[in-house]
Amino acid sequence: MDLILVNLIDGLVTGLLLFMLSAGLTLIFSMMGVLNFAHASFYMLGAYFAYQISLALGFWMGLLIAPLIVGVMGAGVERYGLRRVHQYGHVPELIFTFGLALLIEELVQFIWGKNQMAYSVPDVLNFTAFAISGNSIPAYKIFMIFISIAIFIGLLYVLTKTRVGMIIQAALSYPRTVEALGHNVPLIFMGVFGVGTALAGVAGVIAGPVLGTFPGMAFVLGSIVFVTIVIGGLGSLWGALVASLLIGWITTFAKSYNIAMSDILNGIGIVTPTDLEDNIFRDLWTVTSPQIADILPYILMVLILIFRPYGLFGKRAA
Amino acid sequence: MTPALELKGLRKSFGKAEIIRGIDLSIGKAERHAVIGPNGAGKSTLFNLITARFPPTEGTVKLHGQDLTGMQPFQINRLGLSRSFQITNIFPKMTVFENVRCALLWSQGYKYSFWHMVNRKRDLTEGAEAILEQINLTERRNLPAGVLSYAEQRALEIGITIAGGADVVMLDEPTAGMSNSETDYITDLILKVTEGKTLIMVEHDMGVVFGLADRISVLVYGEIIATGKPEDVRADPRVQEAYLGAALEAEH
Amino acid sequence: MKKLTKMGAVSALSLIVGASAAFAENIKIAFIDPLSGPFASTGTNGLHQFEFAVEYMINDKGGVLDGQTMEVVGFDNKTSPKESLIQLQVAIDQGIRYIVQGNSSGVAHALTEAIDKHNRRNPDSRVLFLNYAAVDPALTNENCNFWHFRFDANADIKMDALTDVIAENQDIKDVYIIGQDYSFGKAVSAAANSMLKEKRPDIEVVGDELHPIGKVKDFTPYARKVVQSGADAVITGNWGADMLGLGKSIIENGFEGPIYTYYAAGSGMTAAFGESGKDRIRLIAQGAINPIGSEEARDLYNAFLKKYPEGNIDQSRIFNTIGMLSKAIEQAGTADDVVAVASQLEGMEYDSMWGGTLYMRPQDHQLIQDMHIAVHTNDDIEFDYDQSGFGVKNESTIEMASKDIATSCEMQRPDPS
Amino acid sequence: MSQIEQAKNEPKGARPKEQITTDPSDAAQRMRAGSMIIPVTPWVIAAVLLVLMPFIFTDNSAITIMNQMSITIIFALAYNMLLGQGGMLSFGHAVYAGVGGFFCMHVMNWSDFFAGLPLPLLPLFGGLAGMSLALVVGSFSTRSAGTVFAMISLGIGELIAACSVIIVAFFGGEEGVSGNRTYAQPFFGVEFLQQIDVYYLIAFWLILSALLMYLFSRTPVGRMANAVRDNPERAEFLGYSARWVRYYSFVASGFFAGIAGGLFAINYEILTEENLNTASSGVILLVTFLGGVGFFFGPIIGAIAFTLLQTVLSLQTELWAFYAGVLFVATVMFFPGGLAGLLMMHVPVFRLGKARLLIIPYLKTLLPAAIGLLGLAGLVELVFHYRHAATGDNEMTVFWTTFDSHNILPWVVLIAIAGIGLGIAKKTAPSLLEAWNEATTPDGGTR
Repeated sequence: MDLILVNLIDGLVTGLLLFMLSAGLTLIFSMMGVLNFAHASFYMLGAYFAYQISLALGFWMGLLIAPLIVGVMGAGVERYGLRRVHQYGHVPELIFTFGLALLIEELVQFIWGKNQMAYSVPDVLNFTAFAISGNSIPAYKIFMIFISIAIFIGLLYVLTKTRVGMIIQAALSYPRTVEALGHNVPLIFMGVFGVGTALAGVAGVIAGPVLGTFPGMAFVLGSIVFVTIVIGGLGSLWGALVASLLIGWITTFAKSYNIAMSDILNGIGIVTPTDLEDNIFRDLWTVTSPQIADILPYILMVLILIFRPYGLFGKRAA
Repeated sequence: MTPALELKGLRKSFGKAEIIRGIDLSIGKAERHAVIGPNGAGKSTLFNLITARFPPTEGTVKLHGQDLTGMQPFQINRLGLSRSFQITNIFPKMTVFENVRCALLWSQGYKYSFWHMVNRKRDLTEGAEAILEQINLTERRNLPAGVLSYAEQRALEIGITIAGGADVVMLDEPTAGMSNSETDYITDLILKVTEGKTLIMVEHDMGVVFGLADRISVLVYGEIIATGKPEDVRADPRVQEAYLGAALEAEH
Repeated sequence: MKKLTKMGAVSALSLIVGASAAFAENIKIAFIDPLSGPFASTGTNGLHQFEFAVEYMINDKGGVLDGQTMEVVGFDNKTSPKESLIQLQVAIDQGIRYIVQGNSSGVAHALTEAIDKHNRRNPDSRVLFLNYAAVDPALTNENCNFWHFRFDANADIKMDALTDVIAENQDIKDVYIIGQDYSFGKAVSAAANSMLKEKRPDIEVVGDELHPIGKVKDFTPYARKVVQSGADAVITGNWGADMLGLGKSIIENGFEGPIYTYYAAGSGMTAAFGESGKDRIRLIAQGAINPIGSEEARDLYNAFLKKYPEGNIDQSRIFNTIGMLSKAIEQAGTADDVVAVASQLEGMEYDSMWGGTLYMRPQDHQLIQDMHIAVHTNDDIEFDYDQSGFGVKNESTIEMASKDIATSCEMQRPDPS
Repeated sequence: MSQIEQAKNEPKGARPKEQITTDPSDAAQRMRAGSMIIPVTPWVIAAVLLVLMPFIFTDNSAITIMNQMSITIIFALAYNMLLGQGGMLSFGHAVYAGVGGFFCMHVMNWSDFFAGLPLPLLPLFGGLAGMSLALVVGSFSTRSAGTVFAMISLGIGELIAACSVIIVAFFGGEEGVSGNRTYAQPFFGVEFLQQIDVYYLIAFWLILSALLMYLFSRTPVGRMANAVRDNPERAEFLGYSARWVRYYSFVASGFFAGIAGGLFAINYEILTEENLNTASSGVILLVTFLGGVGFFFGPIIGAIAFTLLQTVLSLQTELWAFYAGVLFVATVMFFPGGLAGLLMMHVPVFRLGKARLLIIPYLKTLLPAAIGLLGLAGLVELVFHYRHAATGDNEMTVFWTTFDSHNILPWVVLIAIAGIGLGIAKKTAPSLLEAWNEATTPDGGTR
């Protein structure tokens, strides 16, 4: 029972982290139609910038400044890169972000080298907040939860209560109309892209110390962010939240409990073959849930796309 | 004799708004039928219902007596119903010739063949050239369709629509946005290429309507308020009131 | 136009490939390991150690065979078996007869098989494969061949040594085994299970699991299970980011016992563990760094640090590889006849500057050497890693570990010609 | 009528500019829609070239690289059947090649059967395996194009790649599956011991598959693939189910990808997880786009360029991936038609017989630009070396010149080269543009 609670907390941390990435991505996608493959790269840049700043000014200044730099870079990418490619259509746009992701990874290696960075949790937060039957919950995780929730509330406020938010919301559903109403849509695009990448930057800043700051960190996270927004429904902020938490919990629980395929198959009445070693399906029989935990989201996504192409909360087909 | 196209109790709602409110209509073989009505009456929606671009909320569409419910657009097309679109809908990146040839492929029986070479098939080449001749685009055959003038694109659209040899042809505002001379040109073209076919068209230009149609239906707010010969419809007081009067005045 | 491009591209190709093939009077060693991509840091560090070993141990001391120098040529295989095979071909074409590789047993399998085929198909340009780090036992068992020599201890030998140490520690009652889901992770798990059962039947394996390799973002759930299981010790064969993530997570979430690892040092990992891993992380490795094996090794390490102040010698076997190769070449009197050199390597005994004597077992080409269990600490560290003040300190040594471990290798030797 | 008259008077060849430069799907009009013959000359030239190549480059490593190129070409052409011809963006196409290759490896290891099979037939099994997988996956993934298709392909790609370490029986885990091609039945006495034998086998399959893929694009279903790509709705109202048209393209593409996988199996005699993973799928997307999706031969150029970058440039610099990334992003931004698009821009110029006009301006602008870019690359190398090389290891070699990276001179020289080169290029660019406009305008038009 206690373990379930612990897993719920762990899954929440993972899910909220994912949400900070997917929120920006889903906004960008639904406004501009761009599946930004470089989104996780901005997450990585956030971590590296924060590391560099934390060397000089400490962790908190990193948390403050790094996302801003990332956001400005994101806006720059939109203004000088994407906008140019936009005229050629969506596929070149997507391929542009794909190339950008490669380039950013190379750039990071060029500047910081290929090793892990010693970017670590600030001392103030480096203690155990509380323990549930021997499982300690680090204070830093609680801090991550608070930051993510604060960002979610802030985002929700901006989107629903402010004028800018109204325009963005309208542009989500009716991009052409908004333009016709005389709003500077390119500027909104640039802003949304900047804010979206800045959010990814925040995620990088706070995830860097626990998940590691290394050149492969974007690749590890890369496609799972897409999976999240597709499952949640493209363009839906709530969908992104629900899907993020869902993925966070599914993967956490799948890793925490050793459910073997043979148990499931036996459960539905299929008997384990006696000569398992020679059986051609032996690998299937011995699969356990932790082995496949991280590919479960992909299975979920494919199923959702087949049976509900607009995702859990989406209004438009993907 | 079974009518070429028969609509029974056709309804369509988008959310709460009912756009088509129960239409019964029967169009005979080789008849030229025009659907007219004010803007927002649901003319294009009606077209889209017939060709299964949208599924109807209620009611049936029958083509030569065959119920089309649940069919996909391509299946309906194979039964011999072909349509054009209000907004030009061609393959802009292909050549004019290829546009027409693509339209010929299914009806010539090539289906999903991957063992025939299209440019080695005399029937395809000659068929496409004959159509190009009919729509006066032979000169432009090797240009990408997207660079044609608007009138040429409309002509090409009609060419694509009739190329497959469908016996029921539906044209959605074929002369929309054209100058007078272009309108005349397209009208002649329609007359020429729909010879002996059932034609159903939505049109705003009353000159075109009265020049082409054997019968006219007047659609107002999702209902047909009158159907009949042009002169009968013109005389119908309800039509006069709802629509025609104003339109006819504007003509002069 | 197509033709022109093709011509241009290919003439460029021949120019570049050909340019480097022109001169070949010194003895060249092809280093085929990742120099770009996610595992580049390990590869680059290895290349530096090889280059330094050749300069310091051979060329600065007058070379081998009447003054021939040695040269290490780096080939980037991007950790890809396919690229490795292409680079192997390029290396062979450049007249290189000695291939060294270590990262990823998958690549090693591809290389050893390709080299075996190449040597049989092209007796005129045979090459030797000096494997300095790929530890899959199969390479010196069922997949062994005459051209492959392993200078690292294989996974079973390491586990043998590791379980010897665990067996002596009566505080350990419950052990948790966790590893990456692939051949090496599985081999570690299988060896740990069988050897613990044999040496300490009372030890219970309270957890034994595999996780996807290189895909796990957050190790917390795994760490929870380790803590929950009440294990006294953890054994893992993880490497790279998976090692760091797992180790940090296990410690962070409240595990107090020792973590026995294969690859938890160097390449930024020691610095990243820092204080948190102190006295917790243990490493099974050959070659003693703290305290260092000999004065000679101390001089070498200091010279290395002078050249690469940010570098680590975390693979001292690289120096053994070069030392043994040059000795074999001297004894064979030729560097061109690789069969002669290989015959000298077989059964060679060599005194390593890192301590102990090395013995290249002729029946499977597995090097038998002392194994050390070292602990991650900052006390009594003369040579730290990653300039972090932390390093690995020897706790126990198993001499000539697994000298008699069984092998299924049936060595096919080429006919003497 | 007036517009039509007017249009008729327009000179030929004066197509809007973006048609030439930026339209990636320009293929249709290049294909010479109306002509009754399939041009034979390029195929003959290509075949002759392929036969002669090994006599020019006799090195085994050159042959290995050419083998790799040929395999990539087939794979990229197969990929372009989806992306270029059918408008379907796949992020997981490597699995079809991979599964084809793995299947071939198993055939190779099935010694009784393999001993009776001539090796040149083996790729066919790969093709069938790739096709079978495509038959299954395509049945649900081709329902729509666009994002849904792309995301399903990504998901399936990840799933199968993940399976490769789980389902060891078929994929052999992380060490993969290996075999020996020489156990096949000798083919007219050839046992395929040497790379050169394999080269001709691959070259044969290259010509055959490229030809078949080209011919596929000329068939009714191939033409309709273009139509569905451009306007799926219109295609449906012409009697074609967009889904089925996509499905056919998808399955055909899976077949040829499987052939590429089979050739990979023959060439390398090993298949591993890397043949399936998303990185390989990403690479083939890059290759195809770099070459140009709008032209049948685009992927061929892309495959050649990328293989050279990957295997030859990476021998010269560890920053090769950085340069590849820059090249790629620059291509997407400035030449979305890819390298092929860049070449084909010149067709109208040649047709007008004005290519001469461009030679001098090209020399004046592109030469300094190239020198400037090389200077820039040298600077990048210098910075990298300065930052990452070991202390004391100050010597470095750029462009066959060795110098001290901590000395000021090389910095000055390289900055000067880059600055002057790019400066001249910038200065002469307007005159190049002028010449270009002149060369693309037919004589009648200006006077």
